[in-house]
Amino acid sequence: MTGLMGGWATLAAAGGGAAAHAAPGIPAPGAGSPIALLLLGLPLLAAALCGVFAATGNRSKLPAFTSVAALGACFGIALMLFLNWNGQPATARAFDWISLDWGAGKGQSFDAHFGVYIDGLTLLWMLFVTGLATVIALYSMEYMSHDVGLGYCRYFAAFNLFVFSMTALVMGDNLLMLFLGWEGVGLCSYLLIGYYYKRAAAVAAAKKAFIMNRIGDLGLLMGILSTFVVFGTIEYAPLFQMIASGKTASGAELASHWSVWGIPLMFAVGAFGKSAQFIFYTWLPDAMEGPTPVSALIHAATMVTAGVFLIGRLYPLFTADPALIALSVVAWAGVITALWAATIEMAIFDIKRVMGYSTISQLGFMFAGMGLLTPTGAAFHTFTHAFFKATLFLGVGAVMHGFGGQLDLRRLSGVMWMRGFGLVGIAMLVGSINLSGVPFTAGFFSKDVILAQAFTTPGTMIWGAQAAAWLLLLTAGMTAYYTFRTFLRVYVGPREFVPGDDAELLDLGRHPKGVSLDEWHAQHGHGHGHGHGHDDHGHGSDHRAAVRPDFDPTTEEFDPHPPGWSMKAAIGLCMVLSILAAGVYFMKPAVGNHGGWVAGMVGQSSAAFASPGEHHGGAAEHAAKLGTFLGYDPHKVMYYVSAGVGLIGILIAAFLHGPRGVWSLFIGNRTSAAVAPRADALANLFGPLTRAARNKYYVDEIYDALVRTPLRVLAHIFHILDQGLVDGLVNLCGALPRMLARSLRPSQSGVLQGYAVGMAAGLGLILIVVWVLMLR
Amino acid sequence: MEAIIHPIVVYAGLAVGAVGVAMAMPRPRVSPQVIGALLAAVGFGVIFLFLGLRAGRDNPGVFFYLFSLIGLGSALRVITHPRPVYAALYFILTILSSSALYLLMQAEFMAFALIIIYAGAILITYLFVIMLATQAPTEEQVEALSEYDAFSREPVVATAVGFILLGVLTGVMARGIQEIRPASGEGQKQAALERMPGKIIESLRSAGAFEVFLEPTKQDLTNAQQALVNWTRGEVSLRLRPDGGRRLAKAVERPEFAALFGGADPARAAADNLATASDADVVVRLPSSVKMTNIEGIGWDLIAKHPMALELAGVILLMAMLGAVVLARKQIEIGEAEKAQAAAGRAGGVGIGGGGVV
Amino acid sequence: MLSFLLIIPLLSALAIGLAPERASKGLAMLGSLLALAAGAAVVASFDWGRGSAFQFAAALPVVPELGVTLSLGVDTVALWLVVLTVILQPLCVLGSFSAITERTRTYYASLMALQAAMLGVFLARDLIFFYVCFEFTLVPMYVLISLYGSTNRRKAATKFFLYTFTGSIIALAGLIYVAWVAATRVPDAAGWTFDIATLRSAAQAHLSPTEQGWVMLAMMAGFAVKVPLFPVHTWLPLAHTEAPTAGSVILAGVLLKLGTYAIYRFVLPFVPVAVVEYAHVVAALSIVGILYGGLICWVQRDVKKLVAYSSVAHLGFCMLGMFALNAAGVQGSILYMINHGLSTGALFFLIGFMYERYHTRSLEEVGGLGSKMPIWSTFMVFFMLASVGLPGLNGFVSEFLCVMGAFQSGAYTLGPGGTAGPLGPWYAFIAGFGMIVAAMYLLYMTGRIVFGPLREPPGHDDHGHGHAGSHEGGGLPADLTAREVVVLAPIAALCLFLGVYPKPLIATLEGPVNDKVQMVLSLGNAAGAAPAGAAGGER
Amino acid sequence: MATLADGLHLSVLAAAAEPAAIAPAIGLYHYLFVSAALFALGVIGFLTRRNLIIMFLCTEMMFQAAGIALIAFSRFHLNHTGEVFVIFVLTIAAAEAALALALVVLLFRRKETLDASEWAALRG
Repeated sequence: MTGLMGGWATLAAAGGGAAAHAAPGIPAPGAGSPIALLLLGLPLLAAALCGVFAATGNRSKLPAFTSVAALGACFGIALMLFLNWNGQPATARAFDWISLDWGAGKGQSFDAHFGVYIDGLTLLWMLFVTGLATVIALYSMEYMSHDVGLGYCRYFAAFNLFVFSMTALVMGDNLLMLFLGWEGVGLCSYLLIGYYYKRAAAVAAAKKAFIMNRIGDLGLLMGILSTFVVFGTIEYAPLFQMIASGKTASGAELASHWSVWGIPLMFAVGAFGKSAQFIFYTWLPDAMEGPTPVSALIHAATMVTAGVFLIGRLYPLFTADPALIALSVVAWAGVITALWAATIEMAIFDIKRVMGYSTISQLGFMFAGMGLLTPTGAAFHTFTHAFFKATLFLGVGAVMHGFGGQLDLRRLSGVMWMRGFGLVGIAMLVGSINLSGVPFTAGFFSKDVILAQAFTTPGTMIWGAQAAAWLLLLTAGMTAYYTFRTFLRVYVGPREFVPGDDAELLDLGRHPKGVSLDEWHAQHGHGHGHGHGHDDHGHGSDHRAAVRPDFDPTTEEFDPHPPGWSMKAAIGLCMVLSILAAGVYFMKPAVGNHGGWVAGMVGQSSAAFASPGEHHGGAAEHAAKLGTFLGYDPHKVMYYVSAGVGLIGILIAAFLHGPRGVWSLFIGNRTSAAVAPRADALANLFGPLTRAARNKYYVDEIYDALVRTPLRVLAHIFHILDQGLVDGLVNLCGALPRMLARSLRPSQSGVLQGYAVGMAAGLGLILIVVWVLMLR
Repeated sequence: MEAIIHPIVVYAGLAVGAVGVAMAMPRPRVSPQVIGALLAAVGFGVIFLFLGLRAGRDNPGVFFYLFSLIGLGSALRVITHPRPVYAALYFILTILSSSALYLLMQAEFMAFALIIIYAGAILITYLFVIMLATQAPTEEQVEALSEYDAFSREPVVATAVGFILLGVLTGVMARGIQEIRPASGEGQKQAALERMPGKIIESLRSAGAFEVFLEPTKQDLTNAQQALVNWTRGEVSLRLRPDGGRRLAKAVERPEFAALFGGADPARAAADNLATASDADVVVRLPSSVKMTNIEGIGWDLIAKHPMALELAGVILLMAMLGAVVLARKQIEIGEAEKAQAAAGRAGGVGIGGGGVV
Repeated sequence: MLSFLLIIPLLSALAIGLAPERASKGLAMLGSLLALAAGAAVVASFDWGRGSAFQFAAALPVVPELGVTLSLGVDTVALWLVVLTVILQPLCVLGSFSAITERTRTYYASLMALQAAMLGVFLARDLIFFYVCFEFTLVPMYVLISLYGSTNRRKAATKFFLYTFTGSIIALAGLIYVAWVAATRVPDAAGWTFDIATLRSAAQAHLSPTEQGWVMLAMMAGFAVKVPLFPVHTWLPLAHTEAPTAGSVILAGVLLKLGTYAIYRFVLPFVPVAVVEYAHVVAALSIVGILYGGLICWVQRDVKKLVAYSSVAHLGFCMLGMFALNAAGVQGSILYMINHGLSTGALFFLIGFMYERYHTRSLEEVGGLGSKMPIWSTFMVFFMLASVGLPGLNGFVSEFLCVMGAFQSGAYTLGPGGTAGPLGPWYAFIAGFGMIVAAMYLLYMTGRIVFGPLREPPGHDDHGHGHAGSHEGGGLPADLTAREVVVLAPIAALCLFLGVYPKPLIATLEGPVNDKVQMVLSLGNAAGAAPAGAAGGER
Repeated sequence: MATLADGLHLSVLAAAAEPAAIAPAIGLYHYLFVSAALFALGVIGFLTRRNLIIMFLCTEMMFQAAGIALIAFSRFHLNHTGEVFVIFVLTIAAAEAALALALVVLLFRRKETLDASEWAALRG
């Protein structure tokens, strides 16, 4: 503990003499290695290869091997770039994408290249993105094996495309490139959430995710355009230099310019959309309709952290505002999101959704970290969260995979004790203690950086920082509670389960041909089985072998099938990585001398920022300037407090949900999977509140009533107007001559002589006119 | 208009004629055709009478009145006769009288062409078709007429329209022709002769002039056009044969040759002049018999001035022939029931028609 | 050189008309490929250094007394549109092989005649020639819709013809007025002329601002109907829905672009003062079109109608960019013409291919084809994304530039990245909602037709090759044939290429567009319609 | 021929010989009046008669009227153009007769009647 304290002290003691929130100048980028461009090319190539496999009707696991190889190579490249990196930003350019020129002056040309910008933030993100992508591709190799063939190719094509998009997002050297990746990850998320496209819920969730993201994207786009208009460029390097100079491109004082708070707010909207922050968050829980590896990679570890990355990338702009308006908004959005999602998690039963909301909540922590002026904390939390949340998701995925898609925590119990699931249980435990912030875990350190900074940041800089800090602390406790609630209910306790009825299972061929889904459900029935440690029939390792057309669901019982080697390897890897992630906190940072490796990486990036918690002078000044935590220096106290809060949460969880007699310390009272008397009583106590939380506080319904339904009604009105009024006017213009013609119609008798009379009379008339007018 | 005929007379005459024509139209019950015809004749007669009175010495003569009245009378009969065959026959009479009018106007070729083509060919075709399309009356209904032949359609309105048109036409024409002047002299009409060297040379040859003047070589014939420069004065310049002077001197003694030079004296003078200059041109006057006939004139006009129209007319005729063949060949697929229905409709409608074939 | 582009389609139309029925397919294919080759030859020999000049000029006086000349020429803008036309044509022919089995002669002859007319519009340097071609496009299109369309085709064809014709007559009045001004007010005018360049300078110099307003109104009346701009768009969904597949493709791909091209060619340079003054009105209508059209798409049951309405929304972006009157906007607008032609054309192809198999376009009756027609579905999703404007595909480049143009336009007070112009960031912001709406309706469409459980119309034989016999589209396999893939693949490749590397287009369009923008703004602002000194930014 | 023509007193020529005595073309007017009257009778016949064949006869009558007028003008102007046009009129009349009669036969075959008012498909 002393060592840790020392570490903290060094963190607190360091800092430059610069003004509190003036961004340190970012050096002009050097020439980067063009090898970095391979990070963009390889996944794209792999995606294209998967397309080729699909076209050639490949029915093997080749797409998976290709993907793992390509992504592994990417990770290697990222690692190599990191090892060869000199700490200075660098750029490498492939070719022009959109570049326009309409004058010679400043801001009269628009350039967006396919190019990469490498700095600490980029490398940090790339390392965990490619690393996790490789691991999860490995996991998917087995997880998706029920769908070998076209679907398999589709899955891995989208997967690779996602990595490409994420790379473009993170590594792009301009905002438009970021936008490319931004929309690209949205697309892949759409494709992968909707992977089980026959399921209406999946399709709806995919659509919702894409559209919600698009709303945020509009903010991002407006931000990009405003940036261009104000600064005359969207490339990072010149942009950062201009911001550092404190002037806009037209020479106005940046600090008093509208853009200094306006543009960050627009970007913040974009970030909220992508990272599922408050009011935009509803798509993320629904996104759990996708295959679990996708949830792990995209909707927990990487894509959703793009918002954090964006703010980190543009931190100079965010911090250029003397009033820090945008950061206050970001901080409060994060805090509210974290708290809001945590309350929902405590009530719901779907373990995958618990993980989804937990991701939202943790993203809230990251945003709060960004907003509360500790980009290091945010990035560190992103980093650790990526690993432990991936571990948790992969663990949940293994359960899902093994129990026919069962996700209800009231129908699963003691999974850890079932044959083949031990590793899963351990991994879940590791993930859970990380998430709960149990001391000495990676999650503990990263969360503490944020919490400590939250209490340190003065309210004069970030509006209501102290209140935010208290709320975050409360949320940390709730996090510990809901995490262990899930763990204690599902993984320990009496061994029981009800298998699910998921499409993933059905695709395994377990239900005989000719029996419809509904019939099969009816036969299979509920309460079908208390599974009991069956021998593995051998279909754990090869699912194709498990396809038995003669399988009769009425006579044969369901066997949970534990994960095979590749899933286990992936889970194990993730688990190890999430343990090891704690270690980076003790590595010597490249910049400064505290905060660990991540701090160094962040310090060598655009997000480099002298947090106000760092010492700027004597102790008196320090005390006067900084907030306190119940009168103590928060840096010192926070370890104990947050660890305590976490433990309280875990204790409550054990008290309410712990299985009876299993744990000697806490006498739990849960007797079976579904029955936990204390918890149920508590839930009943809160009655309507619980119900509201279980229904996600009806936010979807509110959106539906406030936005979707009115729009839909409006669209119908427009449609009717279009046909009635707009087209009606046109038709009226056509109808008037028609009416006139109709009135003249009887004159056409059809009898030949009728016309002849007219002709003769007309001739006479003309002659009369000629005679009278011309010849007289 | 007063210069030609007083308008009141014209309109009064036309009004009477109109009443007459209207009365003469075939009607179902009473059709006072005779009275109508008489009235019409009176109307037109009055107009012709006044026209003749005013014309004085320009009066076109009795044949004009005769044929005009025959033509108009038979035309009236064409439009009033309830039997198509008779109508067609009366129309032949109209054609005959109008060809007589052509003759009066010295259009001999057209007059006979009209009779041959119109009366001879076209009207006969009409008669055939009439006979083809009209059922012969059966034994019991000798006088049965088709309903559509028996009743005319809106006779009063049609007559009014027709006569208003006629009134306006006469008025306009009367006003219009005061502005135009007729061509003077025969020359205009004969102008085409200029371009007919063969005709000239033929006439000279028939007068025996070639013996004196020209070697009848091909070259001369082609040059003749140049030679005939002064045709409008009735003169033609010709080149003498080598020994022409001598021959001319001898020839002038013959009276018909002297006429060519406008008398014996000018001829002798010419002969004297030319006796020495053997290859000089002489100017001779064309013989009075050199005139284009009507048929030559039309032929020349047709070929020289309207070749394109002639070709087009040929094409039209060809097309008409083809069209007629195609149309008449077409078999109408008509169901028996439909036919019966059509017949019943007609029979039920009026009850007179001889539609009971089916 | 350019005359080949006109002669080849015309000759092949003639040849198709004369040749026996069974040869028409082949002749049409041959003709369109030859036209493509001619187009390629023009591209190859085009002098890209002088992109804003009209090249390969050729003139043939037709009525010298009236100054009517058959004069041709291309600049880069016209050239790329020509390229779009010649590329789409063979695909349209190829895509019709199985859809059109009766009266093929008339069909392919009309198709080729249509191509000649469209190329004529892009190549014309003479007003009368331009107008004749502009109007002549209606005739073959009318034939295509009224003979080969679906149930309501007569009404659709008539409406299409009358609506657009009425508009263009008004436009003609405006153009003739300009010609009259050129013939009478220009001091040393040598009688009447319809040369576009001459007319342009005459119009700029001799039309009063009030006159310019009226002339712009007249021209917009014609061209906006063709585009179609918001209140005058109602012919489009009907015509699109009823037209045969290739007809829809041509209609969306090229025919609509005649309107925008005409606006670029005539409205902007002829009446710059009025354009600067009324640009915000046009832009407002465009934005209304974007949102209104998009929302209507969202509630459509007929998938073809949905795509048709999406054209209204898309062309709204195109017009918005055009009237932003700056380099980004106008470039984006021109790129939009090309990109929309590709992606929407492909969508119409896809719907056509589906229709051949199911004989319905109702989203209620057909759906979830992802499992049954994977290739088709892949293409569908791809082109849907191109249409949504996903970065990396072509739609994004143009849409982004249009929105960026609108954003910059008039934003010169905000920073150096802004330009002179009549619009502003708010226009871009509101139009940006159109991008969300676009995602809404296109995902709605894809969600129903590609994803979800398989739904097929009753009576449809759902065993793989089940069309033989009972359906007239007989013999078509469940998924796309190789021929159909060949139709779609080039478009897909172009979409991808133009999305990733639009530089060839952007770089070549830069010259003419910058010249035009410069001219319009300087003339438009010289008359005091916009703040002085705004033109050209802070040069 | 010539003798026959010479033997008749030709008012047209007489008028030409002595211009503008009363009216320059009073002789012409006689013929034109006859032509107009014939034309009017043709029109009336066409309008009133319902038999298709008679109607065509009436049109032929109007051709006759035109022919007389043409010949009269030809004589008046002392050229052959008018006569040539009568040839064309004859041609057209013949062509028309051929086609019209073929049509009449066709129509008759279809409805077994010659009544023109039976054919009123153009009724609005």
